[in-house]
Amino acid sequence: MTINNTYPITEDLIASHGLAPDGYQLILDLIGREPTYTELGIFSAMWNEHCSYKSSKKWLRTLPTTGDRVIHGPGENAGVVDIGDGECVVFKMESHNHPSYIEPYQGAATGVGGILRDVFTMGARPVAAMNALRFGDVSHEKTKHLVSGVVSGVGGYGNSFGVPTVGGEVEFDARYNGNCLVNAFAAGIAKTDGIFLCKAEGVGLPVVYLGAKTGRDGVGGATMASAEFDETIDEKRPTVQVGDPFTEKCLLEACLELMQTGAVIAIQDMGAAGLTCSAVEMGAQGDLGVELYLDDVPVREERMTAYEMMLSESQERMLMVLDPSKEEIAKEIFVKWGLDFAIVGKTTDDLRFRVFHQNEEVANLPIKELGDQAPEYDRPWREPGLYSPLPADQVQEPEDYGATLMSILASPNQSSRRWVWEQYDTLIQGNSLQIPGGDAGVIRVDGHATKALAFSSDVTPHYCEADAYEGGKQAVAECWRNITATGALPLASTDNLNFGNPERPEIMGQFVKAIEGIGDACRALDFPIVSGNVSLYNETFGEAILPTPTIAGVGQLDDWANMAKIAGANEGEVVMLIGCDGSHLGQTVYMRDILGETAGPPPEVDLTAERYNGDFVRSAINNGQVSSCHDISQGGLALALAEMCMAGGYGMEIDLTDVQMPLHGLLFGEDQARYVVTIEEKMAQFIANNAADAGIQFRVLGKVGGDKLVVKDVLELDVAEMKSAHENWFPDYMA
Amino acid sequence: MIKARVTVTLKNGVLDPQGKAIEGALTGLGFNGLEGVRQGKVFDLEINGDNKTAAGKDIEAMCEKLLANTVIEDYSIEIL
Amino acid sequence: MIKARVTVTLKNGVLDPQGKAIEGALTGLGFNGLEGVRQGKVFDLEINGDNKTAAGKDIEAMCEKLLANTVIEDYSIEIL
Amino acid sequence: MKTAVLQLPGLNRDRDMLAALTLISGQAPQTVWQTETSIDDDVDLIVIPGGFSYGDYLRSGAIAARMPVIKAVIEKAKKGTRVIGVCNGFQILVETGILPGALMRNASLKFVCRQVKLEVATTQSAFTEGYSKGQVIDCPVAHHDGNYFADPETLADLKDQDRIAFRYAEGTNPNGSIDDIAGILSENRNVLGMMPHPENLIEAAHGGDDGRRLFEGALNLISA
Ligand SMILES: Nc1ncnc2c1ncn2[C@@H]1O[C@H](COP(=O)(O)OP(=O)(O)O)[C@@H](O)[C@H]1O
Ligand SMILES: [Mg+2]
Repeated sequence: MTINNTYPITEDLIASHGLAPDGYQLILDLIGREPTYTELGIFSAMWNEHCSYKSSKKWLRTLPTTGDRVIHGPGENAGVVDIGDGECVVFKMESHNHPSYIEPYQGAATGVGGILRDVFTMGARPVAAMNALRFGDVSHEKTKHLVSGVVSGVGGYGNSFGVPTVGGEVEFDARYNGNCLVNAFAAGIAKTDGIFLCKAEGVGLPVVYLGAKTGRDGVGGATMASAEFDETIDEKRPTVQVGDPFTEKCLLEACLELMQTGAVIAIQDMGAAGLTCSAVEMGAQGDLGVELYLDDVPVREERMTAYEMMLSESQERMLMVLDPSKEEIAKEIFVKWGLDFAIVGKTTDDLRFRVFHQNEEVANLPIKELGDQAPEYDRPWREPGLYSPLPADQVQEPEDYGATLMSILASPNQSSRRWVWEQYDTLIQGNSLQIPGGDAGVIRVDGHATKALAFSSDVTPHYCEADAYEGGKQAVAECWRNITATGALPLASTDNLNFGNPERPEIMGQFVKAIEGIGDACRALDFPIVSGNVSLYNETFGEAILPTPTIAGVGQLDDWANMAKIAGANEGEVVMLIGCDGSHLGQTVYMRDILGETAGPPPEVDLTAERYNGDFVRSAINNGQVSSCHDISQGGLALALAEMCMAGGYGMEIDLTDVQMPLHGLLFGEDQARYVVTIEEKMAQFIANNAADAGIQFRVLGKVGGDKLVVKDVLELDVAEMKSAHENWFPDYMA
Repeated sequence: MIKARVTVTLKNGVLDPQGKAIEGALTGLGFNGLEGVRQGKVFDLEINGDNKTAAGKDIEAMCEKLLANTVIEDYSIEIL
Repeated sequence: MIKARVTVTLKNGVLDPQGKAIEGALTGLGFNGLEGVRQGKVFDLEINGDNKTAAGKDIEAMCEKLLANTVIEDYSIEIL
Repeated sequence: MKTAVLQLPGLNRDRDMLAALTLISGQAPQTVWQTETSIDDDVDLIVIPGGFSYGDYLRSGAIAARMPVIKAVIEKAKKGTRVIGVCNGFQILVETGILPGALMRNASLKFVCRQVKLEVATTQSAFTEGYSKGQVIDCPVAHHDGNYFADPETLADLKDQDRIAFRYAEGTNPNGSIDDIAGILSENRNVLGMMPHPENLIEAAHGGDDGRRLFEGALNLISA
């Protein structure tokens, strides 16, 4: 692919750049002439779905993005949230779905690399990572290959870079057969007065290229991310990018060192559509023009054209506007870390984006329009149909509750993910207080005696499929709940909205309703969205993935000495349910995996109860009154109790004999806003009184003890047997 | 018994961080004049039987299915 | 410009976990008759100049000093 | 005692190690960058931390082992200065030859991060004297290439000379190491190389402090 700048612009070429006729007309209107080949590439990169959010912008604007703690919301590389003492947490989540399907190891690795770069570009040192993964059915021929490649890619990059992976999700469903999801999250900590933005300031200042050299990797990658898969997939292969975590680690250290010197005026990582996107964003946000001289760009391949350089997605690169008086200092730091450092352009006052290559001006475009005049669509959407209510007594009961619970906890989706997270370094940096396997990952804040941060990532796609609005709410609520279950106060969240083709009204309808649900839940729970990512066109041969709006959140613990874990109960303690008795079986694991049906609506999230119950549990944890805590999510009360027993290595004696409700609803219902806590006996009455006074629903379930999980007259399972079934599914499957 | 060697190398243009680091290290050790280092893999296979044509076909299938990641790698087969 | 290929293989008797795993995987894929798989590395070098003898000596030194871990590995050099 | 922690590009558990040594010794160690050619005379303990020096490209620790600063470390080690190499540090020391054998890819071929149990195989070294022989301690591992290999003669030497410092306790060998070896000593017993990460288990927040005695021993903080 070495096409020069005079290559004729044909209709096919325009279409192959993902530009619809109306989009192309807008270009003609803007510049008053036919674009050059390079310019066409630049427009396609800036205006594709991935970079311009043209289908989603209208709806994203409705999300709550502000709050007392929010310093920077969406629009920057990552969201920035105050954690006190002059420090802030910087975080974001991003998808690398299509690249991971094509080349699972490198796709996942570069996904992790990209999100880490987003975080440290802002001046933050990454302290935690998560990965939310979705794969096809376990029996599908590609699934194992994808799982193994993606997991080793996530680990390969994150472990070498040196950030602990503290959480994530892994789920299997046939709807991801042709389109896996890899959503990577990273968080870093920065000084509140040491945050760097991408907005350039000052005319005539040097634009500096930092990091690795440019190759032809991923040319057209962002365009690919916005296209449906079809048989031409093989032809799209050469765009694979290879990650180099070693260079990224050096880039991190060099950037943080450089930022200390006061040399950096603006900085932007080169992610999707590399040089183009980063240069345009810096100029457009700062109301400045930018000139680039491509002959000065460090390249690692011969005869690269302007088009290729502008669209390359080579990894581990940054663009920066530099204080010219500090040029030598800056250069020294980069040389010390073995990285390329080159002045490749300057800022101007003409609001043009001008690119020069081999004595030729290959592009001259209006920078503001390029940055934010992408066509915006109000795509037609159709409200999805809803299921009518399904009371538990209309759902078939299991014959053997014990066997049913056993089969759930050893199932592909509910079994332990240890096989995955033991391939990730969960301990590096020495601050991990809770590693994966509990409700949320928790890390200490370096240099602070008592402060810690909690992280969780959640969504239940089957709920979203059945009712996108409730599903959107539920994703937020579950994330908030998982953070709360450690005793942390949820601060803010980030989203990664994975959907099918937005040009189909029913898909667009899912998108619209999910955002509405997310927005309502974030408002009710004071959990603003401060950054995010949209991944559309996740379809193969016209079949869309399940709607998957992943929500990841961050919470703060002021004193981790009072933190709850899923394990930690002592013999004789009281087991208590906070929240209502279970009865909702629609769209549950029981319904889907045991009965093999997808009936009924998903559980409704009562946001008021969610908030009250959560605040109650959190304050009990913070007051040191709770010895262990676990939220109830998929699999219901039965699975939550089993998970607590397996994590702690003890049994429980539960008695539900006086509850006059269908037993399968009680045990497997996935009603929301619920937790299980264990409490010292002498404290139990006090907590019960408090709950009653506060109008919180609760139930004393039984006691901790023995080596079996016993539900009186219903089931009796040996904890060691449960644990081995739970732990073995994944390694056995992958063997 | 048939012995064969499969050599798997990165496609042109695919970034090779390992090769780059090795090149840097060799230069650091005082070896001048290096213009490039690319790292690849070899697999030495021993296969029962003596039908070289059949073995060659099998090995090609092994490369396509497992030994090479044909998205980013090329392979070559040598029956010894 | 001189092009050379260095091949580094594990010494006999040194356990090769990767080779063993690949053998297992290939057998799992239905390839029968495999008697052994050993994995090694190749390095493709490009060196300025045209003195092949000098280059050969240099490359040998590179192998001894860096490219091979002679505790567990053997190497061979091929000037192309 | 004065301590120094090496900093090579790609090492990433240096911060963990600096924090651990600072906590245990009460003073921050000196840091030594890759380009230094000598190490101060008064340094009594040098630590090479874990990570992925130079990306661990080629072989783990291979490129780092050829850096000038490592020559300086080896010189000091030969003169009796204590040296600890943890994880990548162990791989680097093995690549220099001061510790024998090689560290190969884990038998599972996968990176592994988990808590394992270590059996203290000898107390005849500053690093292990704070434990009792045969004592089983907790310690996390986090590595991709920790599968220790040595030829039969080398292995026999290690055993005869009581130079095996730690073994993975029964059933917890995470990588296929020969003879369950997790850590070994140099001939003069002042160099320790080990795959597990004692620096990640030294305080309540880590969920235990079994790793602490190792550093206390190395720092002469154990009163007889
Ligand atoms: N890909 C992954 N990486 C790291 N941790 C994971 C991953 N997948 C799952 N986990 C961890 O496994 C545990 C169980 O996951 P999940 O069932 O999704 O939790 P929950 O229902 O509480 O949200 C959590 O601690 C989660 O962080
Ligand atoms: Mg949970």
